Amino acid sequence: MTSLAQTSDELQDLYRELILDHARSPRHFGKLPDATHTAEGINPLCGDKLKMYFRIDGDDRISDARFEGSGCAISVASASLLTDMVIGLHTDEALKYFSALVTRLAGVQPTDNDNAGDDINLGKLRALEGVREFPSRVKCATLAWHALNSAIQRKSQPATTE
Amino acid sequence: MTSLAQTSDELQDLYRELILDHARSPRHFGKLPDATHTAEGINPLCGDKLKMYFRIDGDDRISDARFEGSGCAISVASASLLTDMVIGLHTDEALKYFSALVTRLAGVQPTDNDNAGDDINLGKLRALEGVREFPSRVKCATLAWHALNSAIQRKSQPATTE
Amino acid sequence: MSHIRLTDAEDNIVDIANCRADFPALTQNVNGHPLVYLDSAASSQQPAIVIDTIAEYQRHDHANVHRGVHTLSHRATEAYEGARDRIRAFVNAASRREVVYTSGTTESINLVAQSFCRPTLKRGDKILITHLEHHSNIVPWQLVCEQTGAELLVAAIDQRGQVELDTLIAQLDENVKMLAMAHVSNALGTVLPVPDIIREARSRGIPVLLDGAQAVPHMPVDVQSLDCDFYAFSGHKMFGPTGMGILYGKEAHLEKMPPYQGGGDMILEVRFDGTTYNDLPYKFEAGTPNISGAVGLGAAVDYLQSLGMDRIAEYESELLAYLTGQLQTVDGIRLIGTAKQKASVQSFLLDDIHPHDLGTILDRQGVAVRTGHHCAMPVMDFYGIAGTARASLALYNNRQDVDALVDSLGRAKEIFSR
Amino acid sequence: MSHIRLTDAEDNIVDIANCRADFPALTQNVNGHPLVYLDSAASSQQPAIVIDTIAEYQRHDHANVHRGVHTLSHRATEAYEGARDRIRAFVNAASRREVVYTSGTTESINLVAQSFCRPTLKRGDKILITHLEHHSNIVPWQLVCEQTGAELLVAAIDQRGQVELDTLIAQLDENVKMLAMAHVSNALGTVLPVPDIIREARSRGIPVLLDGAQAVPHMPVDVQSLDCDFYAFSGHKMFGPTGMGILYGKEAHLEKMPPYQGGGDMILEVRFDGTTYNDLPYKFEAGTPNISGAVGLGAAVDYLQSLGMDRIAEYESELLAYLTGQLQTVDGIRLIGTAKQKASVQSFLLDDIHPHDLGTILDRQGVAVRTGHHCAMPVMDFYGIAGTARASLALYNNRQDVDALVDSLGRAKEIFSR
Ligand SMILES: Cc1ncc(COP(=O)(O)O)c(C=O)c1O
Ligand SMILES: Cc1ncc(COP(=O)(O)O)c(C=O)c1O
Repeated sequence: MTSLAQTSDELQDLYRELILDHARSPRHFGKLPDATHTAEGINPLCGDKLKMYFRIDGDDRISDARFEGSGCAISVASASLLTDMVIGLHTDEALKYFSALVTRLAGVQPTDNDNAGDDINLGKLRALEGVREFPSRVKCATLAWHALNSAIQRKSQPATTE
Repeated sequence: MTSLAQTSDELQDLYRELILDHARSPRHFGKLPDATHTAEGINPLCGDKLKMYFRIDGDDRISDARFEGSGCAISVASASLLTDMVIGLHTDEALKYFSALVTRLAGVQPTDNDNAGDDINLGKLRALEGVREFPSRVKCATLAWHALNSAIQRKSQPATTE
Repeated sequence: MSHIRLTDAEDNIVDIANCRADFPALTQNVNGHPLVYLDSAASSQQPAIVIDTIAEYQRHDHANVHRGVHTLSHRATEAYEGARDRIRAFVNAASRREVVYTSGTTESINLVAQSFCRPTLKRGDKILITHLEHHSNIVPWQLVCEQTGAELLVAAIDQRGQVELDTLIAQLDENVKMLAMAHVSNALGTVLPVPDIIREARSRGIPVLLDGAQAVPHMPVDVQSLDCDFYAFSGHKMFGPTGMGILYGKEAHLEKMPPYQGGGDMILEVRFDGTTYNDLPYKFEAGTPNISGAVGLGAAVDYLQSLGMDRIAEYESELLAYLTGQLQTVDGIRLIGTAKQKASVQSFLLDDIHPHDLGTILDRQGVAVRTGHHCAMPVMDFYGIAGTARASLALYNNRQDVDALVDSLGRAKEIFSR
Repeated sequence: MSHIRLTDAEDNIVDIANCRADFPALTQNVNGHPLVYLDSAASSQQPAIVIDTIAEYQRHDHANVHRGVHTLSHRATEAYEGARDRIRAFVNAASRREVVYTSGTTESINLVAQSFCRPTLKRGDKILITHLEHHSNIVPWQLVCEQTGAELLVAAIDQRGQVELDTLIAQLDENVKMLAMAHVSNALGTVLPVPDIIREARSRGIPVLLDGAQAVPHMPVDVQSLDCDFYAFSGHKMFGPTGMGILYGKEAHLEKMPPYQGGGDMILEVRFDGTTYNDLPYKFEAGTPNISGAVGLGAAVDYLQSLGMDRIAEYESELLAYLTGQLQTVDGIRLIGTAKQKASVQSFLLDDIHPHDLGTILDRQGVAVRTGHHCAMPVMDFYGIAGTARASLALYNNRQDVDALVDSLGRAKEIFSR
């Protein structure tokens, strides 16, 4: 049985200030007219719907990113953090963040000892770690990232977290 | 808990000699070329399928009856008994046997005191009373009678006991 | 069942509220708090009598139905068909032939779309639904329209979430081959004025299907006095099992309709050169049915009858008024769905907190509400919102549940105002 | 579960036979005699672990799945989707996207007939089935043939109840758009040589559906090594709940097929001017699913895995040999279905006693067999009989059951020889 205090801690850990800040004032919000790659992320669970835009240059470097749509605080904050982080990255690096985040949030323990390294690599994304206590919200935290993955793989179907 | 002896009694009561006799040597078995009324009886439970033929004269009297088909001992014996009994009867009288039999076999107690009267009226049909201990066989015992009813009411669908 | 039957009206509330103890799921703690279950519109909890009846059936009486001569098969058939008789009485169908077991409201509606409408529907024909329907009363009609070239018409709703009666009636022309609408809206709680609408449809010869998924658990339903052509509902929303539903249909319609699925039990005779279908209702029940589901739904119906649907409706209506009143005291709340006639459901938004976040925060305090579009996306589009939080009531809820909800909304405001 | 796992082969029989104690229904007396349940081909009994898992689910974890953020909804979703993962592993599907929940084998086959075949089937096309199919693998094809003008072809069987392989292969021409056949016949027990047939069909580009209702409970099934396109089976024949079935389908097929039913859960987005369907497998799962059914089937699969399907098959094959041998000692017996490869089922006739009468007499002695056409009327027509008595085995049966059956046949002869 969780005490009331614990309950509060977990919620505060989920809705960290960085998350609330990105949810309220999402960065890079809007269309990207000269996007080369786009993808939609739909979470049927709560009706989150994000459209992600990327401009990926010839050398597979992400030179710009934007997003549109609506969603819960977690999915919007995650999308906003994503755009902040991937601009300037090679697509391979971006995809590494994607796998690291999914691995980390789904609660899967890496089998080797790269644990600490993963943590460091996640950087600001660690603000999303609060969702680990909220399994039904993991999908929100990873939605934009699944869409990024789809966009890079150029899948035509909207990405869903199902 | 029923003893072995009881079990045997019940089965012997179901398969009375009169029933086995009619099942082995059904009376009025065959087509009735000048039938005025016919009906099919189908029991999906065991695949019993009876075709009943009646010649009903202008005064609503059943002047002849035959049946064809295949079925279990109970349904064939019941059909055979039926033909034996209804030849010569007014259709109203035949239908009275139908209701009396259904009432009796389904175990419904008449609300008034006509009980004994019903018994007498059933005559040879009392040989079917053994099915009362076998609820799943009541349908077999009444199949031909349902078909009789359909034939008299001139329903076009095959009668089923469902 | 642990509730005690009392007779005078004052004690009604006490009596119904006592039912809570009949529901094992409601006695647990969730996230360290006593569970406050306000999600019955999505799926209701089961009283112990339903859970136990199913388990006992499986322990003693299970076999396949209809075609068996042995004792267990006979017992199973009696239990299965006995449940049908009780369900028939519960909604007052004229005959057991009109009570078709399905896997749920969704299948019931698909069955009507495919077997009643599809064979005759053609370009120029119309199907009329309303703007507040559940997806299960939209998509089957979209599919059959696509298949036949018919057109899907939608009757408008107003800001309170009520169907615009005059507009709807004006849409009822001779090309409308089916009017399909909710009896009670799951997203908004609106009770539709179905008797009035059915009268209008009837006078124009238009058949009416009612989606009763949200009505049957909360009020007396009499399909004969409603005079609808079809009535669809689900076991799992009326304290019975999942995978179990009912299609009521007028016998004259069902007689004429081709079967929906082919298989065992729905036939009298199978020959490779042609097959004779079984009588009603079996013509529509292909394959081994959900026997334990029917047995469980029968037990749920008995349970509801023992309380009385009138008394349940009265109790819930008082509780809904309390819920709505208490929600209105919360600063920053916006109620979605404020029809004059309502049942069991209140959707709302709080400040600019996304419903999904709200749901998580409430859940941490043991309060279970549903958040999102509630399978009614067109309703959300109508209000220009992505979703709502929805508190839905059933006979086992009480004022403490409402109070817990309101308290936990306060906590949500706290967290989001940092 | 009360059985004890032993390791060496000799003890296999002891181990499996011990399972009987896991099945509460089998411990009862019927008509004053210990129940001898030989009707598992119609529907099997459930081990306590299945009954209890369902009851526990309802007591603690039930809510609607997929769209809920609260704890119970999350638990229910995990239980429901977790079961899918275990079922996937059980039949070795390549992906969970290929495992569609249905209400049973019958619905699984109807789904394929309507969603895979109907959209493209036209006059001149053919559907090929065999003469030994269950009605559920005949009528859905008759319906779709009627709807599209295609023709239903039937592959012949021989007197032993085996499909005539050469004839069947000769029927596989380019107009055949689907070959649908049983993996194991429910009326005759024949195990069809499906790997050989599938190879022939595959080389001609003809898709194959296997009706696995009678195979899955009795032998290891690996859909990838079978290389079939679709595989259909039912929960209630494999010690799980009624109202629950599976359609396995190759992802490439399922992707292309339109949805079967419309409703909640099978959509991503609903707009009145068009609807986007959900991903696999959800596209085919409209409406609230049979959640407790899936949870129960998951428990049944775990139970079977704990015993091992290989060992079950071995045990049953020995027992079937004993059954057939013992029946042959009965004077006046006629065995129906004497294929070289058989599983779990033996149909028979005794003297000129109608099977239905036989069934009643056996039942009075506690022996439950099924009598009649077993939903395979064409098989009965083939043998020129109205029906058979059928003893069917499952993992919980043993030699004493067979002995009791043979004894009670003696009693039947007595009664009918008066
Ligand atoms: C071979 C076979 N196919 C199909 C079915 C139909 O299965 P269900 O009735 O569970 O849909 C059965 C069982 O009745 C069967 O034995
Ligand atoms: C109004 C309404 N119609 C239809 C449905 C669909 O019912 P089911 O999912 O049980 O088929 C629901 C519930 O989800 C509902 O609330």
